[in-house]
Parts: sequence; C-alpha cells; structure tokens
Amino acid sequence: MVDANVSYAPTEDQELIRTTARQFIEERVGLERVRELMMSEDGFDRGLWKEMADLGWPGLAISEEHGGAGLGPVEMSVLLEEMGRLVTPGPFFASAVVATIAIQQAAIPEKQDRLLPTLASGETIATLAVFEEPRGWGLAPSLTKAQPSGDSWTVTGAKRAVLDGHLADLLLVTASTGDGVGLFAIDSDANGLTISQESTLDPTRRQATVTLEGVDGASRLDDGDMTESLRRTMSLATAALAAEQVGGAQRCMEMAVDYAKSRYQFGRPIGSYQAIKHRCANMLMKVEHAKSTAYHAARVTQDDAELAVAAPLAGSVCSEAYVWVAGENIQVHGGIGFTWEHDAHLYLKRAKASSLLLGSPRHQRDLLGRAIGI
Amino acid sequence: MVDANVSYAPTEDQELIRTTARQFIEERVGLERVRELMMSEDGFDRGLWKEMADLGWPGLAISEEHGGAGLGPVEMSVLLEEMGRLVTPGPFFASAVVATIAIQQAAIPEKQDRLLPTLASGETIATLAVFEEPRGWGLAPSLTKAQPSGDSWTVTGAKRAVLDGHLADLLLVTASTGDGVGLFAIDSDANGLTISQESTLDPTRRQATVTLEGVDGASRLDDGDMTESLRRTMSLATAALAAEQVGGAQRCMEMAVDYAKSRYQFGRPIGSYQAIKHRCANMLMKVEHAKSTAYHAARVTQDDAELAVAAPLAGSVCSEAYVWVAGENIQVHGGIGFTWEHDAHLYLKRAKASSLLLGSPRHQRDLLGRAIGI
Amino acid sequence: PCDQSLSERSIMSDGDEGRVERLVDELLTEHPPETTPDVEFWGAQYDKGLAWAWHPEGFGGLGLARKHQTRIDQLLEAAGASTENRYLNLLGIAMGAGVLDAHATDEQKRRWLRPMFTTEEIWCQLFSEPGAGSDVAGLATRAVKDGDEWVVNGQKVWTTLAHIAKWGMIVTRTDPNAPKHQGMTYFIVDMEAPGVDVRPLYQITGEAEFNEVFFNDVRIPDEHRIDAVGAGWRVAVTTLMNERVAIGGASVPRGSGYIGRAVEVWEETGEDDAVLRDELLHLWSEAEAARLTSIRANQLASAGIPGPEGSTGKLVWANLNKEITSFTVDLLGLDGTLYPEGYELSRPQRGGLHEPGKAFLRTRANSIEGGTSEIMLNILGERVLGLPGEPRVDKDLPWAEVPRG
Amino acid sequence: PCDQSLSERSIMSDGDEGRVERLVDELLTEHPPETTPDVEFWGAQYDKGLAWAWHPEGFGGLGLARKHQTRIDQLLEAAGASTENRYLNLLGIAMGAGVLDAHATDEQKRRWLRPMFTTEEIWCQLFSEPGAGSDVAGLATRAVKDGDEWVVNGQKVWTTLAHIAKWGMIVTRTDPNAPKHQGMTYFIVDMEAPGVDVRPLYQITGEAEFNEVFFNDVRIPDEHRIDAVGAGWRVAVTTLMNERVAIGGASVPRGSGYIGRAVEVWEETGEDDAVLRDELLHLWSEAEAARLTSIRANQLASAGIPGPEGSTGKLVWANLNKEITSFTVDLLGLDGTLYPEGYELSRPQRGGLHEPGKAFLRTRANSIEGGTSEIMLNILGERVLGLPGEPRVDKDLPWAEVPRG
Repeated sequence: MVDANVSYAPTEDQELIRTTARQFIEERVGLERVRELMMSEDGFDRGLWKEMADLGWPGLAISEEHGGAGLGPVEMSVLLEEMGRLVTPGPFFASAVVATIAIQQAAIPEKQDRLLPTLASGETIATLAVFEEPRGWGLAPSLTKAQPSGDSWTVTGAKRAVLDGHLADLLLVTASTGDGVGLFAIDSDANGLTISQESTLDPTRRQATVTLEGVDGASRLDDGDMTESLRRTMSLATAALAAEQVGGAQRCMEMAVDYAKSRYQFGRPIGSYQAIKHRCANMLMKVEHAKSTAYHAARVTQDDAELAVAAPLAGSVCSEAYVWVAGENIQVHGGIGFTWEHDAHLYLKRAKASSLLLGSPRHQRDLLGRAIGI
Repeated sequence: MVDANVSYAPTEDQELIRTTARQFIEERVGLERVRELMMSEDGFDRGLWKEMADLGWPGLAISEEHGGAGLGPVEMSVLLEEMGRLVTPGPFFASAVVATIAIQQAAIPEKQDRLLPTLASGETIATLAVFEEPRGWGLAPSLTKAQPSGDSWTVTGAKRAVLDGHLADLLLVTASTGDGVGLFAIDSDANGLTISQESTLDPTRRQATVTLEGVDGASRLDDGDMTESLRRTMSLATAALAAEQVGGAQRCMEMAVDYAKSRYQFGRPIGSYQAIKHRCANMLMKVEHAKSTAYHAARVTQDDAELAVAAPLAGSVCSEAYVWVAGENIQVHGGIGFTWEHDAHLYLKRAKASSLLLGSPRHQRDLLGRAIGI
Repeated sequence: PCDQSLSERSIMSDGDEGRVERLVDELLTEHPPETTPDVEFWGAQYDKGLAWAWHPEGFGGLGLARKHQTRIDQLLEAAGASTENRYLNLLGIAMGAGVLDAHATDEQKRRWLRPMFTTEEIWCQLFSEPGAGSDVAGLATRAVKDGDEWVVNGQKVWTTLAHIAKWGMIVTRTDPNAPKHQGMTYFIVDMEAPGVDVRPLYQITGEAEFNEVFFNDVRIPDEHRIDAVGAGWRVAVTTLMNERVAIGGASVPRGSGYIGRAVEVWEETGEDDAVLRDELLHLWSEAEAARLTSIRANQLASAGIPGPEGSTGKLVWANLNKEITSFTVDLLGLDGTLYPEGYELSRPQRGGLHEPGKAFLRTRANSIEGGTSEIMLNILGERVLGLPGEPRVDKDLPWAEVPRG
Repeated sequence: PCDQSLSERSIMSDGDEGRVERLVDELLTEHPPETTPDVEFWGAQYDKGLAWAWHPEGFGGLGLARKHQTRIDQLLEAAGASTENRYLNLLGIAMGAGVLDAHATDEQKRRWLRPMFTTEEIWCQLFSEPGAGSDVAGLATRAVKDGDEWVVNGQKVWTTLAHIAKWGMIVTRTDPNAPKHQGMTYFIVDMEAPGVDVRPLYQITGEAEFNEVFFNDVRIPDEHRIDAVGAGWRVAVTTLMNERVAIGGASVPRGSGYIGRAVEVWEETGEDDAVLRDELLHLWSEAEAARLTSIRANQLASAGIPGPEGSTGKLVWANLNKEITSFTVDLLGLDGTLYPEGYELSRPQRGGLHEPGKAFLRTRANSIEGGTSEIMLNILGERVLGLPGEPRVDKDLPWAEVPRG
C-alpha cells in the first residue's frame, strides 16, 4: 500500500522555499502589480521574470547537470502553491512547469541537453501546444501532422489553449507522424507559424491560438511514439496545477475568514452568524481535502501506477474546491466582493479557468476511473 | 404555450376532497394504525379498505358508467397527497391508481366494462406486474412471454417489484406476444402462478416477486401492441406518485418546523439558529417546487406531449425533494428523529423507496431529455 | 389602508372600466402616439390621471384600484403608445412614486410626480452604504439641521442611474443617539447640488452598472424632507417593499433565460456526454420547477389565496442563475477559459449576458444584490415559517453605541 | 500537565523501551497467551503496569509516555495475546480510565481500574438526556445529598452497553441555582443498584444499539463521587475529549468501508451507466481525499505540527457515509426498495451494515451521534478558524431559569 511510505510533513528545505517564495511574491509581485499586468497588453513583466530566474525558479525542478537546482516535484509544488496564493501572472507555469516536464518526459537525452539549460536559466520561454478540440481534452493530434524533410520535420495544423503562447520563444508541438505522436520543437519566429493571443477569462494567465502552415525546420524531440510520455506529462502538469490551486483556495479562505471577523452587521461580526461561520468551516474542509490530494500527487510522481490515480484525483478535487471557495469568498464579502477594486474576482477567474485548462473535473474523474478500474 | 390554460388554484370540490380525506386518514388511519400495519404480516387492513371503498375512493377516477365517481387525475392527486401525508399503507396506489390507469389506458372497451366496476367498488384488488430487470426500469418484457391457446393465453415468465402483489386478486401482467407487448389479466389463484411477498425498505408499501410457469387462461386486455399505452400508463403513475410524495414532503417540513420552534438548546429554540432556520427555509423551497411540478403534471394528463415532459419532471423533482426533506427532518430532530418510536423514519423509508419505484430521478431525467429533445 | 378603501370603492362602481376606457380614447385622439413625442405624450397621460390610476386625481391618478393601470397600459400599448418610461425611470415610477403617494405632501407630489413620469427627471435610490449592506438600518450618512436646510455628509453605494439622475431618495441618520431604527430621516436630494460626487463602481465584469455617491456638505432644503424627522425607516421600508417584489417575481417562458442559453450552447457545441446531459437536465428541471412555482404563485396571489410560493423566487433564481451560468462555461470546455469581449472598464452594454463567461461573472452578484441569500433565508424562515429570530444585540442601543468593528 | 512532565522524563531515560520489553517478556512467559484465559491474562497485564503505560505504577501503568502503550500492544498482539478487552469494554478502557486517572482518588482507582481492564466489570457513559442533546450541560438529572449518599432521579439516553454494564459514568445536576456549567457533579453509579431501569432504545433500523436509562431514587455512596461537588462539567469534558477523537480519527485502507461496498455493488450489478459512474467516482474521490487528510493529520500530529487537518474528520465522514450509502441503494435500482433482513426489533447483529439498505438507515445518525454536524461546524469555525461565538442567553443564568420551551 502506497500510504505507508509517503510522508506529508514538509522538510526544512521545503519550508525554506515556502518562506522565500512568499516573501518574494508579496514584496516583488503583490496584487497591485498583478492588477497592472492583468490589464497590460501581454500580461508579462520581463524584469520580474528575470528576478525569478535569478532566484533559480525556472530551473527549480531541472537537474543540476542541465543548470537547474535539481529539486523535485514536491519543492516545485511548494513554489507553485505560493504563486497561486497571489495569482502570480506570467509564463512560469507554461514554461518552467508544463514545457519543462514535457521535455523531461519525452525528449531524448541529447535534445534535453540542448533545450533544458536555457529553460533553466530563463533565457528561453517555452510552452506546450497540445490541444486541438475545444472539448474532450483529447491528447491524440488529429489536425496537426508532421512530415520528415531532410533531417528536420515540416509541421502543419492548429492548436488552441496554448498557455502564454504569445510570449514563447519556443513552441513544443504535438503532431501525428503517421506511426504515432511526436513532439516537435519550433521557434516562435518560424515561417508559417501564426500565434494569436486570445482574450482570457483569467487575465492573469494568457493563452494563444496557434496555426502552423507547413512550418519547416521543426526538430523532433522524442524517439518514436510519445503517447505514453505525453499522458505522463499531462498527469504531472495536473498535479502541479493542483498545488497552485491549493494556494489560491487557501488564500480565498483566509480572506473570507478575516472579513467575517472584522465585518459587523446588526452589531455583530458576520462570522458570528452560523450561515457565515459554517460556510467558512466548509471552506476549511474543502481546502484541507484539496491540500491532501495535491500533496499526495506531488509525492508519488515516481510511481506511474499511483500517479495515474493521484493526479486526476488532485485535478478534480482541487479544481472543484478552488472554484467553490473562490465563489463563496465573494458571497461572504457581499457587495464589496463583487467590485473590480476588491481582489476576490482575481481568484474566481483563476479558479474557474484553471478548472478547465487541463481537463474538467468530470474529465479528470473519467481518467481516475480508468486508473482504478471503475 | 401550455402555461396559459393551466389553472393551479384548487376548486371547491378539490378542497372538499382534501378536507374529507385528511379527516378520514387522521381519524381512521393515523400513524398508530400505520405502525401496527407496518409490523403486520401482510401490511393490510381489509376493514380499512372497506371503509375507503364506502367513501368511493377506489373508484374516484373511474367513470360513472363503470361505477366510479367519474373524477379526474387532479382530484386523485389531492387524495394521494393526503394519503402521502400519513404514509397510508395498503394497496390503494397499486390497485386504484396504477392498475386502474393501466386498464383505462390499454384495455379495450368490453374488457374495461368487465374489470373496472369491481375495481371501482373495491371488491377486486388488482396490481400491475411490469418490471423484470432490477435496474433500468425497462418496459419491454424480455423474460415474460404469452402464447395464444384457444380463446385465452398462456403466460410464462417472471416479474419483480409487483406492488402489493401478495394482496392482489387480479394481476395485470405485461408480456411479449411476438408481435409486441400485451397486457394480460390473471387471477391470483391461477395454476403455475407464484406470488412471494418481499421484505421492503418501506414497510408501509409492500411488494412481491411473481413467477409464471405456463399460466393458462390469461385474458388479453389490449388489442395489439400496448407499448404506447404502457408508456402513458407509467407517466400517469409517475405523476400520481409525485402527488403522494408531495404530501409526505410537506408533512416532513411541518414536523421539522414545529420541532424547531419547540425544541430548546442553550436556552433558545433551535429554530432561532441559522443552521436550522435556513435548512427549514430550504425545505420550504424544495416542497414548493415539488408541489408546482406535481400539480402541473396532474393538470396536463390530457396533453400527451406535455405529459411526456411534466411526468418525468415531477417524478425526478418530487423524488429528490422528498428524500432530501425526509432526511433533513431527521437531522433537525437530532437523536429522537433516529429512534423507532419517532415517526420521522416512516417518511424517510417511504421517500427513498418511492424514489426508485417507477424510475430513479436520473432515469426520469433521461425520459425528460427525450421529451424535450436534449 | 388608503388602497384598501379605494379598491372597495372600485368594486362598488362598475362604471370605472368605462371611465378609464373613455379617458384612454381621449388621450389617444388628442395626442396620437405616432405623431406625439414620448415626453409630451407621457405628460398628457399624467394630466388625464392615467399614470398611476390608484393615485388621487390631480396627482397622475383617478383614485381607482391598481388593477385599472394594467388595463390602461394594455390599451396604450395596443394603440402603439410607448410605456418605456416605466423602464427608463424605473426607480422613480416603480418605487419613488409609491413613496411620494404614501408619505409626501401634496405640494411635494405636485413638484415631483409629473416630470418623474415624463422621464424629464430621472430618479435614483440612495440607501446602501459601505458599512450598511444587509443592515441598511445601520446607515451612517449624517444629516444635520442648519436653519431651513439640512447638511448631508457621507457615502452611498450600489446606486443605479445616479450618474443620470436628477433626484435621489436618500435615507440619513439625523439622531445618532436614538435606537438605530428611530434616528433616520428621508429626503429627496438634488443630484446636481454642490457636494454631490457620483463615481462609477466597476464590478468584476469590468462594467459599472452601479455608482458610488459621495456627499460633502450637501445642503437639502427642509421642504425636500419626506414625512417626519425620525420617520426615515418607515419611508425606507415602503421603498424596499417594491424593490424585492420586482426581483424574481415575473414569470418567463419555459426554457428561456440562462437555462435557454445553456441548451443553446449544448446544441451549438454538439456536446453529447451523458454526465453533462444529466447535469443540464437537472438544471433544466430546477429552472422549470422554479418557473412553474412563480406562475402558480402569481395565480394564487391574484386569486387572493395567500401562500409561501411567492417568497422563494429571488432566492431560487439567485442560486440557479449561478449554477446554470457556471455549467454553461463548463460546457464550452477549453473555450470556457476565454473571455472574448475583454475587460476594459466601461458602462454596461446591453445583451452582454449572452456571453457565458460574462453571465457567469455577473450572476455571482445575484445572491447579494437586492437582499443577500442569507437575509432572504432569514425572512423565509421567520416571516413565512414563523421561526424565532436570533437574539439581537443592536436593536435597543443608541445607534452610536452599536458595535461596528 | 502531569502527562507533560512524564513524557519529558521518558525522553530523558532511553532505558524505558528496554524496561517495557522486559516486562512484556515476563508477562508472556509467566502467562502464555495460548494457555491463559483472557481475563486472567489481562489481570496479569494490569498488575505488571502494561495496561495504561502512562498511569502511575500500581494503577496499571509504569509512569511512562503514552507512546509506549502502542509498542506494548504491538508486542502482545505479535505474541498472540488478545487485546479484545479494549473493544469489549471500550467506554471503560478508552474513556473511563482517563477520567479516573485525571480526577479520581487512589482508592477509587484501586477499586475500579483492574476489573475494568479485565472486562469483569463493563462500563457505560450516562451524559445525554432527552432534554440535553447538543447542550449536554443543560442536563436535568438531579442528585440530592442525603447523609453519606446521593439520591438520583432522572433519565439518560443513547447509552451504549448500559444493559451489560456494571458501572456508569453519570453527570448530574446538584445545584439548579448555579449557572448551568457550575451546578453539576460526576459520579460512578452501580448499574445494578435498585431504581436503575435500563430499556433498549430501538433505532430506525429496528435494532437497539443504545439504551434509555431511568433513575428512580437511586442511591450513590458519596465515595463514588468523582472530583469535587460542582466539578462535574470539568470531569465530563475530560470524558468527551476522548470520545470525539475516537470518531473519524482512525485511518483506513484506500477504497475500504462504505465506498468499498459501493464499488462492490457497482461491480456485482454490472452497472455501467456513465452518470452513475461519475457519481461513484465523485464519492470515491471525496472519500479518498478525506482518507488522505486523516493520514496527513496523523502524520503531522505525531510530528508535533499542529493543524486543522484533524478536526474535519468526523464531519466529513458523517456526510460522506450518508451520501455513499444512499447512492449505493440507488445503484441497486428496484432491489434498493427491498430490505432483506426485515425490521423485527432486536439487539444489533454484527456486520449488518454490509446490507446497503441497513447501512443507508444507520448512517443517518452519523451526523447526530457524538456531536451533531451543526455543533462540529461551530467548533471548527470558532476553535479552529477563531470566528466569534453567537450571543449566549444561557451562560450566566441560574440553570433553573434557562428557558427550555
């Protein structure tokens, strides 16, 4: 039974990462900066990205031989939880998490040697382009095809929901090769490549639609079919997103509880009314459950079979918890929580969008069912 | 639009039926009697049945030419609502509602002339045997087959969830005839017929399992395929059950509200706490919604297309409302509500069983979807 | 009480229908809708007493029962006359007029009713404050008597139409040392007066349907006071009565509104997942049950049969709207993460709620605006079910001593 | 505080492990489990101080830290010795012993602890009353001093094991004119004494897990009083502490319990409806999240990291058990309307909860027994989140004057 050997108590290193991350994000990012970025054209602050790079964050989970800190998914989940706490904008999740995982899972060693160092240093911003259909979250490319031409490949097709595609230097595109699925690295300035930023429900995390019309010079990263490693990539990405969702949900609960203590109506703090008190208690329960599933998923990434259970479990539980808590946080705040000037809506938008980004809770439960044989 | 010509305000006759019914059921049935019957062997009181017959209840919705009162489904729904209020035991629903509807919908005139008068008078207790599979609520007989022999038929097969089958004088059995579904009248003492009473979750409404081994002398009631009239029969039965569910749900809400006013903890009536107050308010909303759907269904029985929407709507909404309210009623009562001596459990058991008797809410929604094209 | 006697009178005299129809004919012949400017037409309608039939003659009415107004509007609409003023000046014509009819002096009615009805003067309502949301009676905006005038200081929020309104119905605190419900006074304030500062209040959609209104030493003449000094709460209640009735009361066609939109999206996307279908059907059922409930409530109400059916509407629709629009976004899958119209801050565009994303955001307020769901549940529990209230710590204290954090 | 200093001591002396193991070896050699009757073995175990390691020597303990007991039980079970007494006399060994350890005199401990541990004397708990459920401190069972005895009159409910118990832990009202929390006194009552009437309390399954206990002029010697007169609430709290920890604290294997049964039924029935599957997976996810939460809570607790993870268990499982068992009945379709075992009134059979119908009924009490979910939510909100309490109308009144309807 997997339970026995999983330890959930944070190590000192992890606590250190948490403290540093929280301090940096509160001081250097902060919700005021988040608001500026969310109204800006590209929602990106290169200076901030540079500072994160200097802290070694993009390379946190990249091996030392590739210039990273060589830490694991648990440390990354701590960092993501702290980023989620303040709905931190920027391409970190797209590049340092999803794209990096994709390369680590799918790329052959020499390709990893080539790509990972500049991702670790933050010089390169990469993103994974995998989805084609608006619904279903299918991973098998049907529109996008790749054909060998010389020692490189030509890719044609279209992708949607490409996270921060408008900022990416490097696109990692999945395409069918005839004998399976391949992962192709394409520079963002390649001919025939069109990247158009979309307006997103969550203005703190942007997306682009990508079309590829006979894009030449694509470099294939995998050797043969990557279906399996793509599945694993999405599991790991889901687990990572869950950690970010936990951070946001926790913050929403804290906002609601603080307000319930300080807001008086009819001569009493609203938190003294059971309608509010019990809702806050339910928030606590949902957040604790979300944490348990996210922490578990981050700790079993080495165990394929367990990850196949833990990732969709965390994906569905954390998505539903975050959307619910973010919504109830607005209700606890009443009118003020519905205003633009209040921060509550930043979390609601992040929560709702995140719950659909890598697969809806219902889709995640389907994956879970396959994993546990239901 | 159907709304325009549906009137929900009760007529004076309907109010009169309600008053008489409530008085009779409270005085002559009453929950004490219900408890005796529910612990008795067959859960039936022939004397009580006789009294109901004297009031003309079994024939309430049977035409006057057949010895009934010639009233309609709305009047019947008022009576059923009152019966549901006190979880009235006995074969009324099985015989005076479901079996009667089946004959009215499916039987040819001369068969109706033969069967309805003794049903109207209460001399005959009949029941419809339709279900064969434990799940799915399929109406097409797969196990039960009928073959012509002379001027009657021979029926072989098995049926489950036959309401009050152990009390029935007359079984109405659906069977496949090779060229469709037929409805067959079989006397309960026929050779080859085995009727075994089952122990039921709801001890106030009994069931039997029925097996037929080459039962001769079955009289076919329909002329040709009754698939359509069977579907309509089930819709009408669902609408009728919904009225009964409304009566029970309303009573549960009243019990909870009364208790919330009179029960003190910490020096206050528990109804002054929002946890209880808001739950009671939610009970009210669910009960009002249930009423709206049940009253609507009872009033559109003449409009096939609208009934196909209204019946499953009422079936799912009233089932879910009743189960929820009956459960919350126990919670509002706390420990005492969990005791055998308190009446709360009679309603919970009736509610839960009723929600599965003619099709689960999920099944009803499926029917609804087909009717509205979703 | 006054309404009461009026409706009795109207039951006695069956000639009222005839009189109403004759006056409508006159109005239509003297001022043909197709050639008469709306404002002029509405003025003439007022002068004939066809604006609020139940008002006394001379104040836009004929002293008849309320039901006659329905008839009048039907006749006018049938004849192609516009009744848009009832929407354009909603807060005035639906709420303000009721307040004036019940509490104002004849002089005040004469001053305000006609231009209100003609929409020459738009009205708004100034009740809620940052510190007084559910607890409106806790409001802190001060009004201090100074000669024949009152000097008002404070802030109001959630004020619709304030940016185009000429007059505002404002409740103020005039005696901080009286218990909260007794120290309030009600005024009609000139929104163009010096010291009135109206600012758009942007909501989470990026749009500003509402305003914040700041009052800095705004002077209101005493003749703009409604009812007695200290009677403000009584007048405010009259106003709020009308408000909550307005929300969730109306009955809509089956499958319309947000659930209709959800079904559209279901069809547009060609989605066929059994789980989502069941969820859609579940929401459809809830919406249809709520719809039938309000139809039933309206029927019973007009049949004079009292019942709880009416009280549940706002609560139910608030929850349903939130669930349905959230589900509709889910139906879109990855497209649900998009927000085509973007977020630049602006005054609302009409019909924007066709967009599932915007509808999802906007409906978050449904369980807050016009009475939070928590308050509505209290009302349902206490007024409809007769459950006891909670111990009150604020009722009898001087307002100034009520704890406010 | 006493525990505190003990555990400090045990940290200092590493020899404790050795001592414990030596004593266990002695016990096992002197009283080979396979040949020694359980009661005799448990007696010997007590005499060696291996019953409650943290108790003082001579009272079934060795004055060590609690953790040592876990080790002891592991060693004994490994050697094939029975620890069933901890289940057979659950309320005594898990709760009663703690009460005696904290509040009783040495003489009382000497009298009661050994036969409690050997199960020769079964214990029960007499707190709840018909009028005092969530509000236990509102209890009305009177005890009046008469010479060296107390005369008890009143009724207790929800008493497990009362029908086989020799001793009952009872809280009584000894001063009705003191505020509710101050007028109570705690006794150990002889359940075989004249005037004690134990009746089975049948629940909605038809089974009686619990009893009602009536007291008519039951006399309790003053030496059976625990702690001071008027200190009853303090002692009761010690008792309740242990109770709530017991519920929902333990961690179970994945997919076990009610959710495991639901999956079994899913497989047995061969059901494959996508909607029911998603619902099953939803419940499975909730159950697994709750399970992981209690594992995490236990880890953090034993790592000495305080957190809220522990407080949510009972609440969550109460709701989950109700939902899961209700869904399991639905999975059975028409068979869900059956109740194979029937309803004749009886004492419970073990393992009856394998039947979905009975499990559905039994779990309705999960959100009531051992603290209603409403109370648990208050505790979570106030003690864990630090939200303010509600205004109390009963706290400072003399108990006799507290309104009770």
